[in-house]
Amino acid sequence: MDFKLSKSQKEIQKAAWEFARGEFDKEQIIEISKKQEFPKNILKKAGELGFIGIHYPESVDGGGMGLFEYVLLAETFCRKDSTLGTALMFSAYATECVLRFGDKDLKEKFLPPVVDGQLISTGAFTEAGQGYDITQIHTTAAKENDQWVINGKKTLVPFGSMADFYVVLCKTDPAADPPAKGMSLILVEPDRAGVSAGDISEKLGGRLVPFAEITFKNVHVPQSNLIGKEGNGYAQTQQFLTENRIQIAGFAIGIAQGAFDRALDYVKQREQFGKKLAQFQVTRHKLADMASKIEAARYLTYYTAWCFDNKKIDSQLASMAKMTAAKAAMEVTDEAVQLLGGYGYMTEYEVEHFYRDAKHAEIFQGTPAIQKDIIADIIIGKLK
Amino acid sequence: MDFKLSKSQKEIQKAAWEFARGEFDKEQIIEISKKQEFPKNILKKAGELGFIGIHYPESVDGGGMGLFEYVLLAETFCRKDSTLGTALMFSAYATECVLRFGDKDLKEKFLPPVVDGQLISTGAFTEAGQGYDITQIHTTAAKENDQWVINGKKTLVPFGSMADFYVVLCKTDPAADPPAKGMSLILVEPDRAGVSAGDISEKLGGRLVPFAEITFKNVHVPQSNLIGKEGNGYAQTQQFLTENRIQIAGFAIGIAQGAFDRALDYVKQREQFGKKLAQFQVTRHKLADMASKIEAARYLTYYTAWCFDNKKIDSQLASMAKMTAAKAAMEVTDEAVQLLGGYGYMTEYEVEHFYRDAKHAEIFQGTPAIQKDIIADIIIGKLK
Amino acid sequence: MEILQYTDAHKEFRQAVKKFLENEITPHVEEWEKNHIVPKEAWQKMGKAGYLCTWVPEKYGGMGGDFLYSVIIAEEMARTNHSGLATLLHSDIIVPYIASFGTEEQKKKYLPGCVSGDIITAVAMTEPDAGSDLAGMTATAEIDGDEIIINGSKTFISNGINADLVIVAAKNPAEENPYQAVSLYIVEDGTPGFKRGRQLDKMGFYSQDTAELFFSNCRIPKENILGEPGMGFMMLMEKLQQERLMCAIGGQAAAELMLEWTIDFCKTNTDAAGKPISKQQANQFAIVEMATEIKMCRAFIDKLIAEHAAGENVVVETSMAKYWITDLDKRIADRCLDLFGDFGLTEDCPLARAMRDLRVLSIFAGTNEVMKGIAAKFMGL
Amino acid sequence: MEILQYTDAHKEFRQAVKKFLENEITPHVEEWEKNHIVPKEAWQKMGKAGYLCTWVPEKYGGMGGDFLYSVIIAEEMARTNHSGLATLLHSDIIVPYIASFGTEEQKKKYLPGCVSGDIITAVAMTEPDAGSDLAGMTATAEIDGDEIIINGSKTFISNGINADLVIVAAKNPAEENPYQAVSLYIVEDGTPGFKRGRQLDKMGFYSQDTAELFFSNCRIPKENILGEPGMGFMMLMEKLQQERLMCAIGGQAAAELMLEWTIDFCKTNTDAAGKPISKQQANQFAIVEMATEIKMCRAFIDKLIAEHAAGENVVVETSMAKYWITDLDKRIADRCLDLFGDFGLTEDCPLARAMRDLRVLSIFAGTNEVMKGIAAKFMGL
Repeated sequence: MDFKLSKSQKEIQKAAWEFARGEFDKEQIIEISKKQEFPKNILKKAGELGFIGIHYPESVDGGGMGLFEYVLLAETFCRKDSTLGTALMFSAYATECVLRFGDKDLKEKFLPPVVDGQLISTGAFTEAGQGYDITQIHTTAAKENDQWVINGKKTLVPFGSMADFYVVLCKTDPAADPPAKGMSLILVEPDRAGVSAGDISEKLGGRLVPFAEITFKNVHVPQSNLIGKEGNGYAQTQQFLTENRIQIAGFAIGIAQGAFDRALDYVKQREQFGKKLAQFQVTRHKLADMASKIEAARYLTYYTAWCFDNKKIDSQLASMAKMTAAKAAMEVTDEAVQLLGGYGYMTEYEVEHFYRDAKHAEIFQGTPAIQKDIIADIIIGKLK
Repeated sequence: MDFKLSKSQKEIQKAAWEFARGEFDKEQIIEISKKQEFPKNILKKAGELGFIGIHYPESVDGGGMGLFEYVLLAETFCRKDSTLGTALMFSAYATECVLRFGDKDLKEKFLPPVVDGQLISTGAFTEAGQGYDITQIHTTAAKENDQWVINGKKTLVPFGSMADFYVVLCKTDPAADPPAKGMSLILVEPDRAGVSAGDISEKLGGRLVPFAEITFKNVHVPQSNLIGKEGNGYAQTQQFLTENRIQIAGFAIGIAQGAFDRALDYVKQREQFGKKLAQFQVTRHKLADMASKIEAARYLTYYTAWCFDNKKIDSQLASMAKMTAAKAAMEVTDEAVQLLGGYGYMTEYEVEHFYRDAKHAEIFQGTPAIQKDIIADIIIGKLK
Repeated sequence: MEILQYTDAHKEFRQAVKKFLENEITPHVEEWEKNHIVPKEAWQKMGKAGYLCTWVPEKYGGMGGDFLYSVIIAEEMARTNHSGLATLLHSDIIVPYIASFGTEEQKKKYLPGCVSGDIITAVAMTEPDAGSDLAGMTATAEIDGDEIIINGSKTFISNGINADLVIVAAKNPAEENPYQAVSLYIVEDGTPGFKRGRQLDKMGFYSQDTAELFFSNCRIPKENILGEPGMGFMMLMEKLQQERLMCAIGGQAAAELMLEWTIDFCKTNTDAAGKPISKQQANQFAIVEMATEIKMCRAFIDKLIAEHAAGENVVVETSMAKYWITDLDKRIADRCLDLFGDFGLTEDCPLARAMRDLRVLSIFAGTNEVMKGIAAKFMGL
Repeated sequence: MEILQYTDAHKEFRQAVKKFLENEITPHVEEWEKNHIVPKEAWQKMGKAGYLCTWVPEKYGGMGGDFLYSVIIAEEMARTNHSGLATLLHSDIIVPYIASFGTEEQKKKYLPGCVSGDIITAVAMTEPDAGSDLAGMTATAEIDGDEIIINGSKTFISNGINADLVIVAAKNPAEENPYQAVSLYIVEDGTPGFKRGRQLDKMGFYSQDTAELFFSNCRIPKENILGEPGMGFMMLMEKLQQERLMCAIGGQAAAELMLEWTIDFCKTNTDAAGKPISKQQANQFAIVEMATEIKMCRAFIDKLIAEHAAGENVVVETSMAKYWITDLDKRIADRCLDLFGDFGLTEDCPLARAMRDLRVLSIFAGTNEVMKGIAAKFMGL
């Protein structure tokens, strides 16, 4: 094993940190988060500098690197700011489906503008009341001449009403048994007739990635909008979820690290009872615990991303990394809020939104219980 | 980063596993553990096959590899059996002081027989009532002609009465200020006049590494038994502790993995209430949690060992790895006992001694509180 | 077996409070949360209904109720899932200063208004550079003839915007011993030199008007000193006990409410196979584990309420209850949110607000670390 | 305020028990632990002192004491830090089967010996392939004229070696419904076909004689059936309640004892600078945190004891108490050991034994997972 970051990896980290330092403005982030207003201008700059789609091939304007580098970036951005970092790195949400499974035409059309930060993409997988069993969806896509006709309703769609295209999980063969074999991914543009988006409530965390409910009513799209093979939608979605969980693990590490940084700064400055907070043994032990949790989550996440890049696409590991990193983030951000005391609760001291964003990372794409179901399936395998 | 094990690393793992499968006998281990009777014959075989001193240079019969490979070995042995694994990998305890700091003569004389599994070594650092502040020791070594005359008493010395030599931390300049600058490490053979060892009570865990109290009463050793430089004893001991904590992290991962293996086997076989235990959601979630904790601790430990081998001797990381891995081991072995129910409490089902050995790993070389003190010192640094 | 002996009168009172809150308060909560303030009329409504400062003797306009009436209101208010109408703070934490330490004149002047809701109170202790450490206080109060001049700034003041009367802790600069320098002063709304700063944006407690207060040569008459000069610390220490206990009582009720919502959600929502998610073993265990800790806390806090009401010395137990229950609230909010799944990501889920709101309980009224320090001290460690 | 109302008689009784144990029991514990057995004489000594089965009515030789006497003995026994003299199991778990379900003849025959310590009892439920799942039981009891023939093997039987009387659960092979097939039988020591297997080596409980029992065409007279035929399950379910409660009571006392030792150690041991380690903030917090949970549990268990003694339905609360307190024991043992530092690595540290011994509490009397399942069921989840 060799834990040394390559020269280009170090450069990516450094460039990302400098970008975030230059572009991420605390006051502005607080302001736009309140309004759930995504900063398209910053996304464009990030796209221009190559931070979006770093794990996409150069042929579609991507960085030609892997998920490992995506994780380094996500970690760095979220460390600087959890909410904006999450939003920027989510801006190409689900475009991985086009990248990994789409045909040449789809890739050429949709990937470059996403990678350049001009378009926001999203995935519409979830339906109300379906829990995490996505075989239970009701959205259908029927073939009609050379078109797909889509009907159904998706909920909790990230960026919902502002996304420039949706990757929609549909039933294309409602009679398939098991149902998982009758599902496909279809790309839908929001300006197609019959698409409507309704914003849903504010979010607990991740407030720059607002949710919407998307309704498809006799929406016609050309057959060429099918992503990958017909009937492969379930497997493709599962693989995307695996990839996305590793990405979220990267967010979580950054969120934890950012909250840790702020707490450390604070306790080194703040005096109480005639001593610096950092001189109290209990404060010291908290910091030690926080730092240890971050390091353990970090190397598990790096390992998991490395495996993905090396063709070991392992949903067990992805769930472990996501669960472990999000848990670390929750514990570290909670302790950061506590260490800052009353200030920790105040918006302007930032750690409060790191805390909420950590919870967002922990629930989004599956609560710990869901991750454990996935992990256990693979650990236990088939019983005799 | 590259997480792939090299070919030789894989071979080491495989050879160690095969050795353990062939030589570690469950019944025998339970029997000798009760009597705290170290199996010298197995140690000899391990030495002959190159498992002892794998991180020592080939010039002294070592394996010419690093601490990373030591950790792989420790993990493998402890996975097969926590008590024997711990004991074998501890058999060269503190010989690292001779390796890292000793002169050519000392190395040539003492290292080869240890590496070959013919001698058991140990370190005598701890004194009663000194806590973890080893600057507070009372054992002295005074120069007299060309000899050191040692007086004092050490406690909780691993392998105490059966060790073939001791690395003893002494005050060689009692007037030094700070006291840390007046300490030295001296090698003492047990057959010197004035050395006496008294076994102390049975242990909670690690029962094949019995403790003793060692008394030095006007013990004369030649000046050449000084290890490293006079006055450097404190710093040398600290570096050794760092190295040893990484080793213990390796034990802990193996202990956790071994208990996990047994629990997984058990729940896949055992039926209760008409179902396999492995089919109960709560069992499944427990396994998922256990596995995740092991993986996170494992990659942090690997990273820490890799840093050590790459000249980044970082006591903060070592404490993090030791604390994290031992905690994982405690949690995993505790859950393994629980999953085995009544059998988990019975000696013959093994996991009970994994549990006690996990606690041994957690306390030995510093409880979590001690590790946190160390970590915090470095994280916080000097306050303005 | 019940540890607390609620009478029929208590029980009827609880039912009346419950009904009042459901009809008069809960329907407005969403709006107050959005507006980041509760209108003063809501306070008056509470007062008119007889639900403010129930313990105030009849001669000052109260109902002279025992401590259990305060407990009932605190518990029922917690069920409104909002923090803005901070009656607990007003009724059981701040107004008691006036009743315990005020002169007869002060009591006559202020208590009836406190009961009716015409006077909303705040207490100003914390300063930007001194959180839980009261000795670090820097606000000053100097005597100038018949007047006292207050200077300094305070922060994190709950009811800061709405307050008609503020009890301010400040130091006499002439007194060297910081513990003997602090006195408490009553400052009324509108006093020249007393200004409210901005309302602070927070993680939660949206409807609660937490603000900074500034005193700049703020002159008050000498008779506005509250209690003995120099006894500020002692008074604060004495009253902090009940503050912490009330905080634990509210926290306990909140935990019970969150679990109630969650059990209800799990029983009425089904998984893809159509089975209520409360049938999943992992969810069942989570609920049982939470219910167990809540029940244990309930036994502990009920015993503590009885002891507090009987005037027993419960410093250690109060510190323990405050820290343990407010930590429990965090754990319950977190685990319950997970049971809600994706719905927990949105503010439509009541647990989202609960999580944000309750997070401050382990910080205010003395952080939980301060609680542990106090317990350790009084346990003789 | 005390939740449990101990009378002066109870208090004197506790003092007498305490003194007796200090003088007559504790001095032998090390030897028993080493020998992995308690001599039968020790049981007789306890009986002679009047400390076995205190609740047995006077007409059968007992003192007819209320449940609090049982609680007192359970708590004081826990303080001896050993498990071999398993009086709690005998007095409050097994012998009650005879008293509740036995015929007058059985009571007359056995109870006096149970009180005097001449009859040591065991209960044999668990089988190698059926742990907490009683329906999986395979031991059989067939009627053969005036006799019953028992076949099967039992494991994890506490008092297995010392027992003079074993209550055996076995199934009537003629009955298909597993829940109606189980009856309880009294098997005396020396009955042909009843053999004890080896004593099992365990993580802890060294002085306790846990053994396998084998029944091979073991014939007992028909009158040795205990209670109604086919009611074995019901009887076990009924008595398991008190078993679990006693387990929680013992666990609570153990937690209190461990913390007592630890506080004492921390106050009397100094760090390198000569300061008691109880002055270190992290240690103080650890102690306060443990003390808090112990006090909370104490309030909960005392309330539960009162309710159990009053015959209330406390299935849910008992399951909760059993799991939470025995888990607490693990946490306390673990954290306390850390406070002892290196000394905790050796068996000279009393916490080492406590850790090994207490680990079984979350497993026996129904694993803690089974407890949560029961609570979930009776909570209607």
